[in-house]
Amino acid sequence: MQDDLIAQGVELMLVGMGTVFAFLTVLVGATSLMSTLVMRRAAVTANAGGPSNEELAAMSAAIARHRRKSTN
Amino acid sequence: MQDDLIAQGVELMLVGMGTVFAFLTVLVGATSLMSTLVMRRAAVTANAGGPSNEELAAMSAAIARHRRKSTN
Amino acid sequence: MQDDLIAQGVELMLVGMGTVFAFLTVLVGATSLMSTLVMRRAAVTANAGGPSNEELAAMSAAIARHRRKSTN
Amino acid sequence: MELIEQIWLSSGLYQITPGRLVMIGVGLTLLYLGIVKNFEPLLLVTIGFGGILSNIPGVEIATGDGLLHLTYVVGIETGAFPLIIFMGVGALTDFGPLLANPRTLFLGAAAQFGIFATLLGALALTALGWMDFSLREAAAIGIIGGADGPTAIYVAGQLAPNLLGAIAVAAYSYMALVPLIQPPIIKALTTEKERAIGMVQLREVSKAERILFPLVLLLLVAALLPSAAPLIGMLTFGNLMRECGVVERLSHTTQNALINIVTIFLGLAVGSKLSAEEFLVPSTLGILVLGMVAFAIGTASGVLMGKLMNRLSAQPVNPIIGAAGVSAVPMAARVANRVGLEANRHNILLMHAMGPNVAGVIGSAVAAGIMITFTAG
Amino acid sequence: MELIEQIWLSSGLYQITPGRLVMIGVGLTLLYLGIVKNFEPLLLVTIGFGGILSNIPGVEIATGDGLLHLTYVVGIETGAFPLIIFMGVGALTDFGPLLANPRTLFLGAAAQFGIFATLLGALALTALGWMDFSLREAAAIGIIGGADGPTAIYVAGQLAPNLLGAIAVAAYSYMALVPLIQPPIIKALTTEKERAIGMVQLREVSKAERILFPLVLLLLVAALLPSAAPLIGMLTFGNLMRECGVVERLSHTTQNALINIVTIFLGLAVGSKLSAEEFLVPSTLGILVLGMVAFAIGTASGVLMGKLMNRLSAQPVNPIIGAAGVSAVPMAARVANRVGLEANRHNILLMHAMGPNVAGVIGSAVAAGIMITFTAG
Amino acid sequence: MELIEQIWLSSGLYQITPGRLVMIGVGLTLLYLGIVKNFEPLLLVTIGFGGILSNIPGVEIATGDGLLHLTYVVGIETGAFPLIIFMGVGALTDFGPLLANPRTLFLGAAAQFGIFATLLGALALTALGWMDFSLREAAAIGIIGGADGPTAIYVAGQLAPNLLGAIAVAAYSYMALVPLIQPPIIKALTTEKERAIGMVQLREVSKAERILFPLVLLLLVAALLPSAAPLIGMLTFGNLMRECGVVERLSHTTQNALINIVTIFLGLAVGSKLSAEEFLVPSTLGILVLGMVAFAIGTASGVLMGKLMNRLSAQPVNPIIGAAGVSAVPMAARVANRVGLEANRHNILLMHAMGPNVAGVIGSAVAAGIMITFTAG
Ligand code: NA
Ligand code: NA
Ligand code: NA
Repeated sequence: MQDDLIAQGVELMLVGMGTVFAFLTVLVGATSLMSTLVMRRAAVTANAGGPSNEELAAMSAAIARHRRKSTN
Repeated sequence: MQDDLIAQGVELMLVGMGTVFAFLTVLVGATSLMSTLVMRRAAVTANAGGPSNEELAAMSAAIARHRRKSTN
Repeated sequence: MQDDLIAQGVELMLVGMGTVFAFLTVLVGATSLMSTLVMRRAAVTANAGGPSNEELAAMSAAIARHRRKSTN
Repeated sequence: MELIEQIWLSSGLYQITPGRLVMIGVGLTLLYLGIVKNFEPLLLVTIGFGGILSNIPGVEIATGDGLLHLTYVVGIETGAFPLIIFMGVGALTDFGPLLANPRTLFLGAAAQFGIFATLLGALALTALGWMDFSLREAAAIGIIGGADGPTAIYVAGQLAPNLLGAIAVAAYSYMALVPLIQPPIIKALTTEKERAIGMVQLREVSKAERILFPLVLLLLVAALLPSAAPLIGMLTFGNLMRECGVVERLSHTTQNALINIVTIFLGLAVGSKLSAEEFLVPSTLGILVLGMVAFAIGTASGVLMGKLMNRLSAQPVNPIIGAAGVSAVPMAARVANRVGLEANRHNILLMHAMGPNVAGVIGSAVAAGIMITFTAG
Repeated sequence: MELIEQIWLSSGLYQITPGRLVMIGVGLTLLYLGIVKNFEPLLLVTIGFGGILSNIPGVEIATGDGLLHLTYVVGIETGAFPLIIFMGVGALTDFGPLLANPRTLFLGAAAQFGIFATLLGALALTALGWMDFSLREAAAIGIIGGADGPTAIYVAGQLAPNLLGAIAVAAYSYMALVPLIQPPIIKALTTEKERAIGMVQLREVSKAERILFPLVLLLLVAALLPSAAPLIGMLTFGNLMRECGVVERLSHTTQNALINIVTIFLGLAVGSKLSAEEFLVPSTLGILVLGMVAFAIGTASGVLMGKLMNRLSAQPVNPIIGAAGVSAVPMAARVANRVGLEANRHNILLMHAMGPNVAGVIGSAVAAGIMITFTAG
Repeated sequence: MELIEQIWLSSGLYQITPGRLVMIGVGLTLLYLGIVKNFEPLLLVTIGFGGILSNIPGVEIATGDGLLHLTYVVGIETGAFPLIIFMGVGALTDFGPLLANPRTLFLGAAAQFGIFATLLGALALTALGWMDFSLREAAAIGIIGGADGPTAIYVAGQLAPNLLGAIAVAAYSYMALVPLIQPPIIKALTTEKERAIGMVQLREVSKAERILFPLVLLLLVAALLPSAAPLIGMLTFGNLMRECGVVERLSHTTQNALINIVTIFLGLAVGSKLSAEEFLVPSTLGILVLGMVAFAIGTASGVLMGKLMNRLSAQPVNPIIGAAGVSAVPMAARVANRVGLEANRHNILLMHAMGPNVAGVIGSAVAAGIMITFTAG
């Protein structure tokens, strides 16, 4: 029974670390992809001239931050 | 039964809007009356010289507001 | 029964006030002792030169207070 | 190895349903509207995120012992959160413009017609067999026309908890869309000349009037319509703390830490009602349509009341400010101001529109009380 | 139409009772005292408003599922609110003056005589058949003499919840009336010459002493009087957060957002005990009378203790500061300072009076522990 | 007189047990470490004080209707407090460095090896018959290696409430001891030359990336590991509020009033598990030992992963920053920076270490999800 417990532990360790790495690998990929898309988009819109979503977001952020100073 | 439901709705609409108007009409009256009394009182006490309740309130308000700046 | 109630009250009053005084007397003693020890220790460490615990505490306090201004 | 299978079986990819996928999309859309379009961000961001969390498969978040479900039970079923928010609204509201010109309360009254018309509409859809709303549900849907989030959530929690998610989403979405919904309606119902009407400067309002008003309002509600007392009571309590000037530290906390904390959890708790099972039902579509109708009718009746008041009263009344009677504070007042400037670039209606705007808050709370009196019994 | 009748039947005008009318008047009076007279506004405004809400007929606010009743159950029956407030009091209290002159603790002890004398008084009224107070109720009433709101509410919640409303109102009202109650008593018991006594400058108190004191106090309570540990424990925890200097962000929040939020809901919850049914009973009258007596006796015994200490100790003690031993922080200390200035316009007693003042807080918490030990068992 | 006997019988001196005395000493030690040594003061001060209160004999504080026990039931058993703290952590965390160099996530992954090694260790001790930990208990103990307080408390509350006190104390104590534990391990596993490696300046991260990252993370967790969704969900919600820029008032309150209030009560509630009965058991010793091992292994595997990445990747990677992968934000990153400066006084690693540091928070939350999936089922 106790060996069984150890066995369980070993299996859990292997699968667990495997899952952690698998998940974070996928996260690295997804994050890099997201960043690439954002930067490409930013470049495009920059040429296009019109303010990009991220610029809009940045602006509203600035505004909101300014507001907060007064409200909070 | 469904016509009955509609009938209920119509009745509820009429009585409801009636009540809303009735209530807010009373509120308009009460508010105006309150304002009139306050302004008359203010005038009186102003002549009487002594600080009126509302002035007292205003003062304590100012004080409190000043305090808050330090405490909060 | 009612006299009994009064008797209870009188006893509770005497024991109660006695306990309050007893407790606060012990507190006076303990507080004075604590202060004496602290001040003696402070004197010692002051001569010894090295920063005493209370100085450390005071410093970290000062630092923390400074920090707070920025964080809160 | 069966552990790996266990991971797969417990994964979202394995357990996801089309409905949950759609609702996660809805949640992301609310986040987009809040963050990028800056529509009612305080609520759309929290509700949207809560909506996403509620549709993650295979984990208890919006159900059972999940945090969002507990928050819902503690804060919404009890009515505590909307009432506390209403206290905060009271602490943030300046009734000065209303006190300077109490007749604007009539505009706040007229705009509530949207509520009752929508109630009737909901019953009509039921009579037609397209929907199946009970009287209580129809009443809760109608309150969307009140354009007041906490009031809508409070009433829905009392009369139709099953519809709360859709009603809250509709209420906040349309409040966010006020700048798009109202101008065409205003312009359709008024002439260029009417919209250019200038209004006389509002008088100064004394400290004493500001302190006494919440008490007058509370006592009238107590005397005439007790079922509105929980909402109006908290609103006036917050406003009294604001105006009395001797409890500034309480007023400051109510306007900041307290209302912010409750807003976060209110949003998440409302989001917990956006689970696919509860939200993706025909009635939601009906609610969204009816809510839009409610806003339109409320705006229209406010404007028409403005035209009437302009006829009857000695002093000129610009009918545009009637549209602010739906509340949606302060958005509707800003919209009225902007439409006014288009017609007459020297005409600042903002403070004049704030009167009906806050009157609308009182009006819909009163209407809520009436609904509860008539249907909860 | 029977809907209109339904409105009338559910209206306050129809359902109002004389008792509720009286209590709404009481609530308005508390608001007047708080707002216009500026008496303990943080509590009188919240309690007063809660009292009005609790007496609105025909709606559940202070009963059933009403917000105020839920708040009472969650915050007062559990003892959580008074304990959290006490933590905030600890975070706001500077024990420096007490540490500089620990003997002032005796003044804080003497002033608690008011508590036990009042307990006896309550029992006497019962023996006379004028009132009918149990031992627990008498103990809870006595604590009014502690002149400490949270302590009174905590003890009442533990020993006599049915009297909590009257006890809380009495405690805060008399704390507010300290400037009127104390000076005549002080002057009656002291000579002009005694009141003019100057006191030696207090010594500097080191950071380490400030940090160690709450721990010394807590450990003594743990060793000698555990039943006072909940109150003293939270008080010392708050004070340690204040003094230790390494958790400033927690201390700051405890002194502001947290204590403010709890104060709002504590006030409303206490107000929920001002319903006519519970408040308009003969015992309330007895409690108000006994509370006044408690304050007077407490003040007197504090002053007499001051005279005694002045006799016995090498350094002069101005007996006025004994009156501050009832706590009622910081009002009583300010009153002592003013009375002192009248006798000697160069005599600043404020810091000397702060010692007994905060000692009074400890004293009444200790007395509360004793009461619970002897009566709750 | 039997009243005096009653006082004696109810006193702490009479009722104290050796165990409680020891635990009061432990509480005082935690206060000393927090206040004088400035180790994790926010938690050690609150937990330490709570621990003292919980061991005062003869009064209900950490049991029955006592405030600390109620707080534990409401805040920890429900998981609410650790989740709210995690939301606050999200609102306080800048994921910029991680976004600038996502590969640092691998360091955060490697450092979690400490968790699983400790799990195995706990089972080994059981197999050896020295301890008796169930699989769930072993999993909860392992999470100490995550070096993340709220995660450890959340998992312990879910899988092994009986061990929560020891686990929380171990987690925060070792996080506090990071400056002592990590440097020797780092130096043992790296050459002077490796520690001197300079790293290329991190790129600017755009607002849009900051806003999208929490959503990407949440959706991945939803798709792959829903059991981690409560923790990651609250973390990403807090971070989205921080970065989206349109709900600053909510973000500000989350970073201050809200997280401070919850920290106070979380600390007291955790302290309530330090009662002698629950804490002074053999398993506590095992937990303390295993926790230390977990930290050491986590640090080592992070550093080794750093060495590997340095080999494999084009750009140089200073292995020191791998040690920050255990999280213990921001202490571990500061330690890495200091060790780096010792080797090369021009080498500022702080921002480079922040990447793995926050990656470690995600990593341990993911590991927590895995533990719950495998053992809670
Ligand atoms: Na409205
Ligand atoms: Na006292
Ligand atoms: Na970690």
